[in-house]
Order: sequence, then C-alpha cells, then structure tokens
Amino acid sequence: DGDPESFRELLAGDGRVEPRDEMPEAYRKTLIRQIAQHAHSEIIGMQPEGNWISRAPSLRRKAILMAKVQDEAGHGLYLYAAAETLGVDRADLLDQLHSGRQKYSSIFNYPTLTWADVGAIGWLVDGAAIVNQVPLCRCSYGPYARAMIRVCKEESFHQRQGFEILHTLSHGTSAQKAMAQDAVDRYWWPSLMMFGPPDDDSPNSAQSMAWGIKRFSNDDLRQRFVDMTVPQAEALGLSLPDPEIRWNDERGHYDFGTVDFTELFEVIKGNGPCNEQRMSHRVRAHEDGAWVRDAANAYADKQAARAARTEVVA
Amino acid sequence: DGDPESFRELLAGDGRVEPRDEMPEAYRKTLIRQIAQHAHSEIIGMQPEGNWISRAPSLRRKAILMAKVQDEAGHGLYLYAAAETLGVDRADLLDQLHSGRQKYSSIFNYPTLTWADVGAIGWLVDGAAIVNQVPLCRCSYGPYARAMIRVCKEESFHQRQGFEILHTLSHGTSAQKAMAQDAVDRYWWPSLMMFGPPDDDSPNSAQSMAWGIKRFSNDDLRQRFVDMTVPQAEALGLSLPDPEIRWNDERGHYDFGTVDFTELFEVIKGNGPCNEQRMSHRVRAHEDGAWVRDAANAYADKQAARAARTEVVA
Amino acid sequence: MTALFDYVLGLADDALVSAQRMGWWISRAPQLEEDVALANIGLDQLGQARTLLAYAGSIEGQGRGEDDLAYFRDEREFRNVWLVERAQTDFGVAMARLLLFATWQSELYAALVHSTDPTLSGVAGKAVKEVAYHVDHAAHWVVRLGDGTEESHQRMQAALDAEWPFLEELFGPVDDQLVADGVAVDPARLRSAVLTRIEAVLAEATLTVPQGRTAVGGGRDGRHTEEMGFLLAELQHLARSHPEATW
Amino acid sequence: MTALFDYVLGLADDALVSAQRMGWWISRAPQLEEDVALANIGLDQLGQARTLLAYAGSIEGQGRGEDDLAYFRDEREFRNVWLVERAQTDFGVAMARLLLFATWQSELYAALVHSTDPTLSGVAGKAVKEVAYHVDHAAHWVVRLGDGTEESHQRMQAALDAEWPFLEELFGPVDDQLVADGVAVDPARLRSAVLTRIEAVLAEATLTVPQGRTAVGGGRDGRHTEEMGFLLAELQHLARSHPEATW
Repeated sequence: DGDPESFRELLAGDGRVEPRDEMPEAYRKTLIRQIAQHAHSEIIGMQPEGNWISRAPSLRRKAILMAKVQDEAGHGLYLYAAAETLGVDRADLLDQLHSGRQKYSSIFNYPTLTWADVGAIGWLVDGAAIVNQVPLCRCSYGPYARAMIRVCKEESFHQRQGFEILHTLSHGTSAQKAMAQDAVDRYWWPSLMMFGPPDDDSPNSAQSMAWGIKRFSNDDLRQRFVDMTVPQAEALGLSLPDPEIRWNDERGHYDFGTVDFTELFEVIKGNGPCNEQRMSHRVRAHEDGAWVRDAANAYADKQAARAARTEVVA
Repeated sequence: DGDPESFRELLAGDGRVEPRDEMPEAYRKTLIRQIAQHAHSEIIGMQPEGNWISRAPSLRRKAILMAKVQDEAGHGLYLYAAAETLGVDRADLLDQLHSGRQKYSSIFNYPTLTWADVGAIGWLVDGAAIVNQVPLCRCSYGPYARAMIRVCKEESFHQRQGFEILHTLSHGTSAQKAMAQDAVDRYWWPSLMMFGPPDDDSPNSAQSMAWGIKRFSNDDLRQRFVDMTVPQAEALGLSLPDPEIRWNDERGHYDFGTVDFTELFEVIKGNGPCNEQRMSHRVRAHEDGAWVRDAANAYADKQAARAARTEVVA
Repeated sequence: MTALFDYVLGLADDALVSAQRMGWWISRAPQLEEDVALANIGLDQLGQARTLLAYAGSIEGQGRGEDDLAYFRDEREFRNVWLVERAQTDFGVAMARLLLFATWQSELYAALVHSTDPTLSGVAGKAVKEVAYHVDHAAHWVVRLGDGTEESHQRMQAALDAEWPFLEELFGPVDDQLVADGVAVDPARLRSAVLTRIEAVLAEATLTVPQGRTAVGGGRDGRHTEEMGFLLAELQHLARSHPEATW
Repeated sequence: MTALFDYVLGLADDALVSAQRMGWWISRAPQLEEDVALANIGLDQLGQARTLLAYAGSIEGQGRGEDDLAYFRDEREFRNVWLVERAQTDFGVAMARLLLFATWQSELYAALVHSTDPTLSGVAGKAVKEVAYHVDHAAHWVVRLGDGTEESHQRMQAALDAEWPFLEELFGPVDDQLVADGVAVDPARLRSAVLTRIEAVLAEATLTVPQGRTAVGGGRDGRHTEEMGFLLAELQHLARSHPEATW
C-alpha cells in the first residue's frame, strides 16, 4: 500500500510510532477513534461507581472507591493527552462524545444496583479491561502505549480491590453473599461482551492487527479472560451464570456458553438500561461547567494581556 | 370615632360583620393583615412537617402526616378565601408574602431535626394555635370566624395526633424517649412565643379587642396554654424545660419562667434558623409553577373564547 | 403462592413508590389547590399500598406486616415498575407520568374487580374509584398544559416524550397460572384500552403521541434505575435506625 | 474527657461531612482536572475524619471505631458546623465554601500542631500540609471566577454572599479547660488571621467582602440544618441495613 516507508519500517521492526513520525491518515484516524473511545469510557465509567460513593458501607471502602473513581478521571486525562498528540483536542473529542458521534464502552450502560456491583465492576469489568489493555502497552503508537502502561498498573490494583470487596461479601452474612452472587450474575455476560463481537463479525480487526494497534483477536482475549476468571470465581466461592463452563483438557482452556450479542448491539444502539442517563449526566456536568471554563479562559487572557503590558512598559 | 353606625351596632350586639356590611377601613385592613398572615403561616407551616413525609417511620404515620400537611394547605385555602371577601386577592397576598411585606408565624422558622419534632409540632405548636384560634371562632368578622371553626376542628385532631406520636416515643426505646424529650425541649419556648409579646408590649391589642377581632390578651392566652399543657406533659412522661413551672394555688394557674423575647424578635427580623430556607423554598415553588398557572389561564381564556364563538354561531 | 406474593407485591410497590414520589410535591405545587390534590392522590396510593402489602405479608405467612415489607426489604426485592420510581422534577412530567400510570391502574383495577381472589377483588373495587379521579386530574392538567401557552405546550410534549418509554413495562407479563386461574389480569390485555384512553386525552391536549424507544425496565424482577436506591435510603433510614422500635 | 471527645468529634465531623459533600462532584466537575482535584480534597478530608473518629472512639473507651461513629450515630449526635453540611449546587458555591472552610482549617491545624495532646498534634501536622493545598486550590478558582467574565464575577459574588453567613460558626467557643490545658485551640483566636487571608484572596478576585447576617448555627450542639438528615440517610442507609455485617 501507499504507507510511508519510515512507517512500514517502524512497524516491521516492532518500533514505536511517535507523534512527529510520518503515518498513514487511516492509521491516525483509527487511533484517534480508539483512544477517544477509550478516554470517553473512563469518564463515563466514573458514573456507575460514583453512584455509590455517598453510600459506601465503611469509611475505608468509601476512601478506596473515591480514589478509584478519581483514577478513572486520571486515566481519562492521560488518554485525552495521548489523543491530542495526534492533532485533535480534548474539547472537540468531548463534543463528539456529547453529540453521540463517538462512543464509550457499553458496559457502563448497566446500572449499579447494589454495593456488590462496585465489587463486580472492579473484578470483572476492570479484569476484562486489563486483558484488553495489556497488549495495548505494546501498541505501535508510542504515546498510547505509554498511557496504557500507567493505566494498566492502576487497573490491576482496582481489579484486586473489586475481588476483595466480593471476597468480603461472599464470606459475610447470607444477605451479603447473595448480594455478591447477584452482582456477578448480572455483570458476567456484559463483561464477556466487552471484548467485542466474535472474530468473524469484526471487520476492522485485521487492519488494526496489521498496524500493531491490536495484538490479539476478540475471541482470543475473551478466552484469556474466561481462563483467568473461572479459578478466581472458585476462590471467591461464587458461581458464574453459565452452566457450560468447564475445563477442556484438549484445548487447554475453559469452554463456555455462547454470548448473546443481540443484547450488546441493542445497548450500542442506545437501548441499554442507562444510556440516556449516562449521557445526560455527562452533558449536564459539561454544560453546568461552561461558565467556569469560560471564566478560566477569560482570566488567562487577562493575565497574558497584563504580562504583555508589563513587558512593554518595562 | 367615625365608625359607621351599623358597624358599631353589630359589634355592640356581638353580631357578625359580613362582607357587604359597612366597616371602617382600619378594621378591614387589620383583618386583611391578620388573615393573610394566618394563611401564610399555614402554607409555610407545610414545610417543617413536609420535611418528614418521605422519612416517616411507618406507613400509617406517613399517611397521617401527609393528610395533616394536606390539611394545612386546605386551611390556607379557607383563609385566603376569607381574606378575599375583604376585597383583596390571593395572588396579591402571595406576592406580599414572597416579597417579605407580609409575615408568617415565626414558629415555622425552626427546623424539624428529628421525627419527634413532628410530634412536638402537633402537640405544642398546634396546641398553641388552637388556644389562639378558638376565640377567633367568635371573631366579629363572619367569614373569618367561620373559617376558624373549620380550622380549629382539624387542628384539635392534629394536636391529638402529635400527642400520640410523642406518647408512643416516650413509651418506646430509650433512644425514642430521648428523641421525644429533645423535641419538647427545643419547641417549648418557641411555642410560648407564639402568643406574641407580653401585653404591655403589644400596641395593637387594645384596638383589636375593641373590634372583636381579639377576645383575650396575649398573656391570658399564654397562661391558658401553659395550664392546658403542663398536665399533658405529665401524662406523656416528659418534662418541660422550665424549672419555674409549678402550680400556684392562689392564682389557680401554673406559674412559669420568663420568656426570652429577644429570640422571638431576632426570628421576626429574619434571623431564625430557617427564615431564608422557608422563603426560598416557597418562592421557588411559586416561580416553578408560574408556567403552569399561565397555561391554566390561557386555556380558560381559549375555552371562554370558544364558548363565545359557539354562542354567536348558534 | 410465591407467584401470588410476587404479583401482589408488584401492585403494592407500584402504589407505594408512586405515593413516596407524590409526597414530594406537597409544599412545592404550582398552586395551593394542587398541593391538596396531589396529597390526595398520594394518600390514595399509599392506602392501596398498605392494603396490598398487608395482604402480601399474609400470603407469605411469615408474620411480616406492611411496615416490614416497606422498610426492611432491600432494593432488589422491590417489584415496582420504573415509571413510578424516578425523582420528581417538573409538574408537566408529574402529570404525564400520572396520566400513564393512573390510566393503566384504572384499566387494571376495573378488570381485577372480577378477580377470583376475593381480597384482590375487594382492593380493586375500592381502588377503581380512587384511580378514576387520578386519571381525571392528570387529564385535566395534560389538556390545560398541552393546549395552554406556547411554552406549556412544548414543556408538556417534552414531558410526555420523556415518560412514554416507561409505559411499555406496565404491560409486561405476569405468572400464566395466576392469569389462567382468574386471579391476576394479563397486563398485555389492557394495552389497547389504556392506549385508546391516553390517546384521546393527548388529542384533546393537541399533543403528539410519542414514538420511539422503550425503556429496558425490569422492575418486576427487582432491577431498578439508579434512583431507586436513594429513594429507599430516604424512605427507610429512620425505621432502619431503630430496628427495635414501634412508632 | 467528654469535653475532649466532643472537641475531637467536632473536628472529625467537619471533615467527614465535607468529604461526603465533596464526593458529589466526582463525575460532575466543570473539567476533568477538577474531578481529580476535588476527589483529592475529599480524600484528604476523609482521611482526617477517619483518624479523628478513631481517636474519638479511643477517648470514649467503649470500643466504638470510626465506622460505628460515622454510620451509627443519629443526627443530633453529629457535631459539624453548618458550613459543610448543605448540598452541593454550583461550582462557585463549592469554591466559596472551600475557601472559608480550608482557610479556617489551615489556621486551626497550624495552631493545633502545638497542642499538648500528642494525637491532635500529630493529626494537625499531617493535615496542615493537605489543607494548604485546599486553600490554594479554592483561592485559585475564587480569583479566576471573580476576575473572569462578567457572569462568573456575579456568580462568584453571589456564591460568596450565600456562604459568608456560615463562617462565623467556625469561631464558636470550645471547652475552656481544654483551651487552658493547651489541648484545644480557641477558635475565636483564629478569626483575624482567617479573615485577613480570605480578604486578600477576595481583593485579588475583585470581590466584595460580604456584610450582613450570620447564620444561627448550632452544629457543635447537634442542631443542624434540615439538609443534614438527608445526608445521613444516604451515608448510613447501607450500613444500617446490614448491622451485623463487616465490609
């Protein structure tokens, strides 16, 4: 194809593409879309867990949860910064989120109904995110890869915290154990959907793999997540809501049931339980903050003008 | 004085002044101010108790409380209607409330901090209101007197319900009993202030008594309230926060301590715990409802126009 | 038995949660008459809830009364639809919601009058009269706001559009056997009558019948919106703070 | 002993309740950096609260820990000031409130570093650094909003006017003996330093120092605003729903 020679050499040698390197426009656009969607997911992802900050059942858990949701805001910042190295700016990306032209991960369109959901999100959703993201630490685009390294470190911390919440619940009162099981029952299948559609229904994967943005197929990553999670569920003393899960000695993997992707497509289309709520919460926060951002800009302009005046006088 | 002869005869014969009867302008103005203040008190008075509707500790209590606050709205309606017979309208009176030109009873500027406060308001505040209002059932102005008869009937029902709440609490757990005592401690003195300043500091009372609007002096009513309430407190097993209360055989009344009216005057000036909150709640409700009232008027106009058109055609 | 418990609880929780939200309006209504009216409606609903909860408790047979069920169940055990549980915001929204809910309740209770379950039939006989007033009241306002000013027309249409997605959940299935036994009413059977009545009101109100998305729902299975937990925190906090107390 | 318990509880509850309100902003801030910053501030306050509550529990000596005190006290037992307990509404209000609170905390903890009570002195030593950042952050925004646009200037002034009445309660008296013993700091002694610092920020922000009414207060005696009960319902509902549980 017509990709720049330098770009092809970098990819061939498993090197990193940096912002000033030449790169194909399609590569740049794909990255912007993917990084933006990832960033948007972090900030929309603040909502379902943020929903429990005021109600966390102990002060220690409240502190851990506040810190976790704060980390998600931080991840959003790293990722928007990585996207900005590709020549877009955060305000435009946010506009695209708010107008629905760019997406965020559908998993955040499910509600957190109980405290155990905070645990399930940490364990399953962050767990799935890590499986998705660890390969991105070796992504061909340098700023994205470096952002992912920081993100993954914190995510694995969050995943352990989620596991710990569920462990405490499943070893607590019977009501607590039931709460934990219920959360896992509700979050299991949506977590499997986080890896995207099956490989034979994933049109853009091949190009992303050729570009070194994607390293493994959706189904491979999904299998890796299942293999990692099934023993953890046993350690928790909780069941997974799939009677077909069993170890397959021949494959060296766990078999599992068929994911019903029609639900995922409904949620992506906007028909999940919380799509409207998540977007309107986000847009309201943005609109309510407009006067503050305007003021900060106006103040910066005034300060710059004052500094210029001082220089002229001096 | 220059009062109309018919008016003087009515008063002398303990008759009722009706809307079409001649009456002195000062009499009319005094009544408007008093009835409006009374009506305003009913609607502002919905707030402190309304504060507990969503949190009432049993469904039965929730129903009783909703019905009670509803009654207060109803009392407001009777009283605004009574005021309207004097040639003002409700919208103007509400404007005067909202702009601070007319007052409401200062007792509603105290917060309801616990469920027991709902009981204390019923028992003490409604109790004091009844003592104030029973004589008004014989007020010289007919529409006001008739409104008060309806109000007093319901108030005495409310007073019993408040007593019953406190009785249940004071015979409940130790935390419940403490809650009841605390509420009575906080509401006792403000309730005594509901009868207004001492007689020698109550400039308008003489004229109101001459006009048959007021039948007893502030201090007489206050004494009546104390005499009624002290035995009820004993029946509740709760103490009143005044060490000077004791039966005076000679007077045939209970003695009680000196009311510190500086607090009342502060609250009247706007410096009570909730003045700002009560007014802003009320004004917000009114402003939020403006489009609804406008729509109702516009619809009524359209309907009238349609009816007129039909008549012309017919 | 469990099916009947669940069915009764669904009806009870709809009424309880709606009453809880209705109570918010008292002292916040656009005019004093409306404080009175909305309190009335809330009281009717609360009364329905109390009778139905007491009945659910007796079906269960474990000694739980209306307050045990209202104050000591967790969110996932509540069976009400999403329509009634979201916070009150705007009077137009409140009237749109009440129109949908009360019209459905009206058709439901009219049919439940003939339930083979004598308690349900009795509850329905009383409720059907109350709910008729609720429908009238909501319709009164929907017409005035729809055919009032330019602003009120727009706000009423927006309110209706916002509430409409929550209507469908009311027609969700209930236990087949209960329907076969004539105890319960199949909600799907009510759809056309409910829609006909609502659409007649909307036509008079010069409003457009909304099209489009349906909310996911799930309240009958205890899957609620994220607003439900905050509603329960407020409803239950005092009672749960004094678990030994009577009130 | 009881006086020390009350004193420590007052400081703890200020921090706890402020943290609880600060948490509301996370996912609602005007920009992402601010979600991070306000979470940080809330976390610092929550950390202060936890240490102080644990210390209060040990003073009391009845085995109550931080969670017993946070989740199982009733409203009348909370000792925080009114400034921190009212709901969050607007970013300008949040920054006005934080400026007042953090400046006061800053002077308080700077003085408490010299407390004869080693635990308080230790808490103060850590808190004084955290709080310096809170003051800077609030001042940063108060200046930008005050000296930003016409709209932001008006909103910031209105926010400041709304919060100012709650400042005075922070200077209310504490137990004389504790002050005499060098355990506690007399808050009245902090007034002029606090006002001087705040007024310097307001001058830079082109804002006017408000005059006028003082809120009644009473938080130190457990007399709160009517918003406090709703805050506690949310804070405590889950813990109170499972009194036997550990988390």
